[in-house]
Amino acid sequence: MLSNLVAGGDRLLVLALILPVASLMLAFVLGGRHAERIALATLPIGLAVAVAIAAAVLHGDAPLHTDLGGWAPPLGVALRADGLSAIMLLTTAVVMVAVGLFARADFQVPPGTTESRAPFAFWTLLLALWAALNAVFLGEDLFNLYVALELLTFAAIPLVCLDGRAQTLAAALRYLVFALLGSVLYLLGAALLYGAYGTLDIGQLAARIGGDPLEPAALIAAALMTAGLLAKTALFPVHLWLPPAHAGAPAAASALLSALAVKASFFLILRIWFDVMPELLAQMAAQVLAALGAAAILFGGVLALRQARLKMLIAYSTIAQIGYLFLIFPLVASPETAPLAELRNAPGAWTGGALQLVSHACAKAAMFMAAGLIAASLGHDRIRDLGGIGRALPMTLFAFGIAGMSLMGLPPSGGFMAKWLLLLAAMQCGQWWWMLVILAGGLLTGAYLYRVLATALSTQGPSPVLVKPVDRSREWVVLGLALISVLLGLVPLSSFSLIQIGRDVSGIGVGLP
Amino acid sequence: MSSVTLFGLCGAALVGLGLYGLIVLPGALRRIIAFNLLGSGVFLLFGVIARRGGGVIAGTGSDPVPQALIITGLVVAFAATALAVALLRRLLQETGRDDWDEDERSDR
Amino acid sequence: MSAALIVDLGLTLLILGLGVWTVAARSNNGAVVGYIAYGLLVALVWVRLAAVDVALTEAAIGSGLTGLLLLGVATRLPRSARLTRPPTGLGTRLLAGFLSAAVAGGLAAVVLLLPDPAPTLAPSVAANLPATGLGNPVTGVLIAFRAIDTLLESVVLVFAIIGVWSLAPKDGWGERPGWLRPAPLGSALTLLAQLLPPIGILVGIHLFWTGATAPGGAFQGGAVLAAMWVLAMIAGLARPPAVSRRWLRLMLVAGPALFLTVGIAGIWLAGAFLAYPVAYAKPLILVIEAALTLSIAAALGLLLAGPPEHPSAAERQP
Amino acid sequence: MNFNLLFALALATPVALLLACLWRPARERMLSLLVLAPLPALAVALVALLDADAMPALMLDPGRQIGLSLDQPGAILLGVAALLWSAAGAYAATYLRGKPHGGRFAIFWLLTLTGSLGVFVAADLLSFYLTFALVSLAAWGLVAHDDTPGARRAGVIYLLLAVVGEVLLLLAFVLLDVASPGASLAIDTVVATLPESPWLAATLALLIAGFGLKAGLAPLHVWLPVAHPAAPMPASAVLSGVIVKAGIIGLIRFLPWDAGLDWWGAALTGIGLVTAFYAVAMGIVQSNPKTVLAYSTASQMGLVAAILGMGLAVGDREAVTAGTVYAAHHLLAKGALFLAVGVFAATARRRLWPVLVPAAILALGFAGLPPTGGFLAKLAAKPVLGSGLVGLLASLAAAGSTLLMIHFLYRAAASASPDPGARAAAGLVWPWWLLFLAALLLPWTLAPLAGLSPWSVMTDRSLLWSGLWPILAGGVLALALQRWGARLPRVPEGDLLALFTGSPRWANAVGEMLERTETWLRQWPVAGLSLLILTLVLWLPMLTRP
Repeated sequence: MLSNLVAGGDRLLVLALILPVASLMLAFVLGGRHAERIALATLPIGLAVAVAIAAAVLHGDAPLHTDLGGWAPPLGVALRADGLSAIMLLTTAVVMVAVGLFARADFQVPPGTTESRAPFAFWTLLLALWAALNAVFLGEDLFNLYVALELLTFAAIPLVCLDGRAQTLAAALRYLVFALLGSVLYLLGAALLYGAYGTLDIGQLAARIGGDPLEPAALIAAALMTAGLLAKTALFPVHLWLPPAHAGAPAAASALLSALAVKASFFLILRIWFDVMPELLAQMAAQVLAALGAAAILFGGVLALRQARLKMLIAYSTIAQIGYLFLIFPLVASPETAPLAELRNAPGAWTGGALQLVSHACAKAAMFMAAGLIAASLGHDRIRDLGGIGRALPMTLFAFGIAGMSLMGLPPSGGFMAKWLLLLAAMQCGQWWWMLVILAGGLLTGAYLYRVLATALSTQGPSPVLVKPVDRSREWVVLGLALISVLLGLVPLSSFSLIQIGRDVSGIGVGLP
Repeated sequence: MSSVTLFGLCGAALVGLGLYGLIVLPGALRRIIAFNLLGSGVFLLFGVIARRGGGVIAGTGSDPVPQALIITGLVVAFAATALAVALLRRLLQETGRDDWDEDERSDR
Repeated sequence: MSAALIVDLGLTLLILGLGVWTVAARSNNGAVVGYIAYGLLVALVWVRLAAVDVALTEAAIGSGLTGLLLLGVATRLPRSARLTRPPTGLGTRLLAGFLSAAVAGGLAAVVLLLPDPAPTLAPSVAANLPATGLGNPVTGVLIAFRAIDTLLESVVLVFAIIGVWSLAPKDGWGERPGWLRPAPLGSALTLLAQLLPPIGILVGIHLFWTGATAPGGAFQGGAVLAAMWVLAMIAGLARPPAVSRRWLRLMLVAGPALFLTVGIAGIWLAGAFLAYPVAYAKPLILVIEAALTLSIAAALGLLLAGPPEHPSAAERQP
Repeated sequence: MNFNLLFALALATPVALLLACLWRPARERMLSLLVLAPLPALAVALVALLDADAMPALMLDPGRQIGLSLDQPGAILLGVAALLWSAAGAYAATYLRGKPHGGRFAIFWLLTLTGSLGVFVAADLLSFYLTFALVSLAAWGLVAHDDTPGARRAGVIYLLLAVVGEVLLLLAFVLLDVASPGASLAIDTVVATLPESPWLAATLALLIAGFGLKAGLAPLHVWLPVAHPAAPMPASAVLSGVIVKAGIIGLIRFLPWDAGLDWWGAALTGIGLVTAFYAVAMGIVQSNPKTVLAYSTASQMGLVAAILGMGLAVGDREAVTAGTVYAAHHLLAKGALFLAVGVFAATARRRLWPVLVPAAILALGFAGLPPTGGFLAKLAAKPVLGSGLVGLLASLAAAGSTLLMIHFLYRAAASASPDPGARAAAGLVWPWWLLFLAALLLPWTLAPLAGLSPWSVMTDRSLLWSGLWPILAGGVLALALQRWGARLPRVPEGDLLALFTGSPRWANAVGEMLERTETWLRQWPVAGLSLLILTLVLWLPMLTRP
């Protein structure tokens, strides 16, 4: 059974790419109530495909690879799924399923109409976002990835302003133009790489670059692409678009955007730095990225602490959590990590970074959805006035709390394991200053969570008046996702070998000046 | 200096010009135009790269792969512009404003 | 210095001048008109760079349709907006100028330092083109070698349509798109409506001229068709269809759907997704091209037509 | 029954009760079940202490040695802790009956209980960190339970310091793991290689600070006198009795006992003795009996730290046993006294004597009154502390304890119910009596472990005298305090915290500054410029690479 999966791995990749596209077109044509039905029917199939890909990668202990149209790169375009891609595909599928189930109550065609705007847009865009994310995680060709990035932008922007308020329109427009600026910089870099090496295939580029000094075009290309992708990832200080966009969108959309959309561009930064030009990792530029990440952790944390609204708080928390991802750049590369790689068979920073990606995705989606439930039942999300919500919505608040626990890095959550591994790696590289940042970030996270939870658990004052009863099944969805983010920390570390497949991280940077 | 290099430098200058306009110009429309300038500078640079690698097939003097990519890119850029303009027109309709800079604090 | 170089130098200077004008122009309309002219000149540069397919696309989409879009919004902008807005500070402008110049300088240096001989895929394309039965290598790349990009790009247009439609104001859903109402005589739009047909004809002549060896591209063809449709709508000869129409949606996805279907069939018929069986490659490609042209024309036209609006919304338009 | 299964049940029982709390009817009745939750742990400890060869161990990840195990100090503390938890749970069921939010209290109680029992049995870094974090953070729910402004403030201060402690320990654990060459995370293994660690000084400093904070060593003791008075009575009992012991077991587990780190031992002893005296000085100017008890806890933990420090200095594992016995006695006696405070408050003044006398016996037990369990604890520590300066200081500290505890008895008697007919409910009285007896007698059963024979101890006059004179001295001091105590300055609860009253304003100013920065950064031109600068900053280092 598993061997069959490995043998048919290339078709699985194609399936992962075209399934959401085909569903999207079908939903677009049929419209109305069919859009929701088609999207919901796609969820389990997409999840199964993602699971199958992960199983095939794990069982075959090698990346899956396929040349589209039978044309091998550099002329053709290839798809590839290594361990990290498989994990991202799986995370995407899990979050999609949860958000899809959660959103049913919010995006139903009202009775008496055949089709209405918000449900039609939401369900088609959900599939669109899925297609875009899968294209990003599977792409092996830099231009193909550009198209995938644009797919992502086009799917994400309308989600931001789904409710049509002027504020969200402004947020969406700002997001769009800034994201487009990022895409153009990325495209410019890709063009220059083609000019220097005559191929856009990541594997071939890496082979042609080899150990040689980089072409001048490649250097500026790396800088341009990284900067462009940073703009789309909303790393401090180019995060201007994120708080209003993520906080203004409907809860289900915020969950998708915060948990998944920003991770796609980060994933491409990883691809460029680790797969195309690993030489970069041994340079000052890696320290620059980590320094920005550190600034994001501290700055985002303080700003989250000072927000008046729950969804804004969560949005700033995303800015802080993105910062952690950038700490891995100087920590994976340094030669001192080599002994670690031999010992543990898993460079800590790399595994920690991947764990952070996944656990933040689950936790943040759960938090946004929990905030959505709270806002829907209270009619507002002012943190000051959340008093007593712990009694009214105990399960929602519990889910919010344990998701927050994972963000804060309390054991035994996935966030704790991620931070533990990053701390170990920082110490092993002799770069202890990142440890202080990680810990300070944890303190700030704890502080802003305390603000929410202490208010919500308060017994003073009258019980909150619920304008709308909360749907128990939606609470279960949120709780399930939050539990996943916590349980990730209980998975024995040895089973994270999937993250390593297809990528020889341990060798990167060793022996470089 | 050849014409190709000249156009390459022109592309580089257009990128700079587009970046400048995108950053300093007030108002969404002007920024969208500047974005298009920036994009066309990028495409021009890519076209120069294509031209430098051309001249192999009779009848075409340019590497067809970048050409195809540029065509794809042009269509994507148009779609992006259309979405941006649609957002801008809706924003105008709702608020009468043509930018997204002001009123930051009201969301907080 | 050869005569060609002098012409190119002049072209470059003109383009840069127009570029500066679109950034520096005081009025929005001026900037848009400057941009349209700029786009036409860039199309000339593409011809000079031996990229005729790109030139066609640039003229039709980059300059024509984008220009229409921009004009459509420029005429609706309040004139007073510029006065109430504080201008960007001098320090910011200086810094932005310096940094943009630094990036441009870096790029210029890179252009001069590109490797020689330049790496290229042209020979590889030439060697594999016969397998597709096509004469135009650019089409070969678009439809065969990098078919996935083209497929995804036609899907991008569907995404964009969903995005634009999702902006429908209250009560607008299911109605006709509201932007392309017949324009009053003498406005900038009607002026353009009179200007554009000659360009469309020029494009047609070019297609006729190269048609024997090159089938032309779906994008160029679709763009020209879309432009004609838009002109017809502006002139009041056609009304945009309501977005709830099933046939309209089918038309929008016909191209990508057919492309996808043939691609999936390729898994069994030719051994790989998006591969064509050699014997039927050319007819299959032509069918796909035809469907894509139709879908692209519909999508581009509808992107210009904007989100659906309740008919009564016309009075509220600023 | 399989012993390992019982061992697993020790932690699984409170977790199962916690899960049951998800069901509303179970949650509402959970208070009356709290008494049962620690019983399997008590059984495990008893079996392990009776049969020293049967120490259980459960490995979840054998490769990295992640799991639970028990040793003698762990078993002693686990047993007495389970006893206190059980008695306090029974007390809580009566104390909180009819008051709102009992379900929430039960949830936090069970969470804290799980972590508190877990720290005594965790065998590896990660399990220890998990359980330690659980006991530290969940106890916030007990401290802040009353939800009055005072309780909320106490909760914030408690949580802030607890999280700071977590951070210090996390750093220490990372240093431990990095310095250890193998994959094993077992505490024994990583601590064994600690003396060769290049970061020995940093690790020890972090460990002592982190665990010292939890144990209440000065100057990080400030949370104790704030948190204890705020919490409900049974919660104060477990806070002061068990939760501070998480710090002690941490020191016992993580300090390298065989290395003979004389300087570090001296430092720990010094900190301990300073705490012992400083807490007495701060305690005698307090008026709330619970605050006085909290300062007494800090003082007593100072003595435990002094004992451990002496052992650390010379590489003597006897100190661990002595410290464990001392801590075990304190755990029971302090828990009992906190329960007694609740009984006092519910008892009319004229009926006070039956409670006050046993309370006085326990209170003076901290000073080593023969023949209480406290006397034995002091005797066990005597060889470790020696007869030199440290031994003398420890005896003087016992005099200080006497003074503090007599002050406590006065304050407690003054807190008796003004209602002349008031009588404490049976559900409050019997747990207190149970703990009283346990604190009095149980240490004697531990005497053989500390190498003492009860009979010979009780017949040695010089030993009896050495236990009695600090009490007499303390009594004289107490008379002096009665006479002149009113002249002493009042010190607010949490003494040193008063230095930080201005810090919220500072934090706010920093926050406002960052908010303004954010508004500026999010302007479009600024963000655009940032992106360009970022591009150049990424590009230029690449160019200048040699």
